[in-house]
Amino acid sequence: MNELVMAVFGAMLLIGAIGTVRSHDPFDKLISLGVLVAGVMPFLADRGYLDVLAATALIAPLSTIFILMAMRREGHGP
Amino acid sequence: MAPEFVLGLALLIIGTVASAFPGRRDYLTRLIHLEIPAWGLLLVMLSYDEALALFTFGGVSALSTFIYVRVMQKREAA
Amino acid sequence: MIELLLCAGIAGYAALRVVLERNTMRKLPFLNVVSFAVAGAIVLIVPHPLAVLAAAAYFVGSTLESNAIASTWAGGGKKDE
Amino acid sequence: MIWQEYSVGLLVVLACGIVAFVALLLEWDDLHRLLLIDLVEIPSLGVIALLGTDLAEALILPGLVVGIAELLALSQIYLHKEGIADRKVSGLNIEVISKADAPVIISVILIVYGIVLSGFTGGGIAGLGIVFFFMARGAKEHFSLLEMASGVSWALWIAAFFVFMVLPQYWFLALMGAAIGILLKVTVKMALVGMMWGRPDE
Repeated sequence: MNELVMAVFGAMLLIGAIGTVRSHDPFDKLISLGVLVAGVMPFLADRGYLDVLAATALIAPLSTIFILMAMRREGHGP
Repeated sequence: MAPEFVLGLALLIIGTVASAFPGRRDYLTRLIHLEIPAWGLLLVMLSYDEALALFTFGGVSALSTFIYVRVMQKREAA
Repeated sequence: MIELLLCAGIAGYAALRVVLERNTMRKLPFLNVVSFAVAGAIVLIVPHPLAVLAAAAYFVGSTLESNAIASTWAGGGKKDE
Repeated sequence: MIWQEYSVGLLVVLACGIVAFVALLLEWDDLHRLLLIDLVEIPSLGVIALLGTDLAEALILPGLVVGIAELLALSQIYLHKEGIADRKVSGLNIEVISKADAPVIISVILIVYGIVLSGFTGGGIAGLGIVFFFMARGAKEHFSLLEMASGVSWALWIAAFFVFMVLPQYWFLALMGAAIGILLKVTVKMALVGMMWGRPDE
């Protein structure tokens, strides 16, 4: 993979991590965590582990949904 | 050093500090912050080509999130 | 190579917007843009038929995740109380 | 060169472990301590992962299994100590999950993919698919049936090892038997975890 592309995805990963730590609302944290996960995927693809990528990409949302179950009591909307 | 290795170590540091001393001392905040070092360890394993360990770690970390959420829900249930 | 750079640029820009945006609901479209761009980049990085399958799996997963977040945020789980 | 990378990584991982242990010392709430135990586990696995050979992989897999077993036991002890073990937990009520077809599709993909992979990891993947399906839909439990399937698969696994030892010329048959046995076993165990949860209307 190109150095520049790799740098962009690495920066995206760090942006996601810092955004997760800095934000206060749990929903904002989960959305930033999604950016972090998106930044990890190209590195998995770069090493050629496509099967691992498919499994990880399906397991990561499961983890997020589990966390969502713990916080559905404080509903924000109407 | 491989870029995955450096990024993984950075994520480990950010995530460990954020999870050990979170801004709001809250179960949910800590649980979400725990995901960050997990992805960091995943990247470190990726840089050493430990595919099977990486794979199992993903599954196990989703399962442990599930167990924590279950305990938290039982604690909060009236 | 130019299309890979384009995908990476879009993904990086959208990631910045996600983190800088204040409103929770306005973050979600940008998260979708990130996952579009990353799914494209996965296919462009690995020229292999299985890469399409992996990108599809990632795409399904991330769409489900953002849908679940939006549904919970709107109070979808409150009907049992 | 490799030594430099190894020492830098070891320094970072040990520092992370120390930070986690300090936080564990300063904490007094029990559930927070349980969460911090998981945090301590990650840098400790990192120490092993830095070895970077097949040995590391062979050491991480049992470490993960022991870690999840320990977590299950500690959470049960915590629930009994607080006296909240038999409180009712409501199931998954997110509309996207419980009404739409997405969970079924994801479960099917995971199960088919797990069967294709076979072995321990395949069982884990297929089991996660079944956990997700039961959680999303809710299910009546047939614990005795599942336990029987688990026992049969375990017997298959052991029989395959005996074939390895006694009749080595049938190694391919034994390999397939062992792979299918462990696949069924892990899948069944994880499906039981999903059933513990998926009872929304109780």
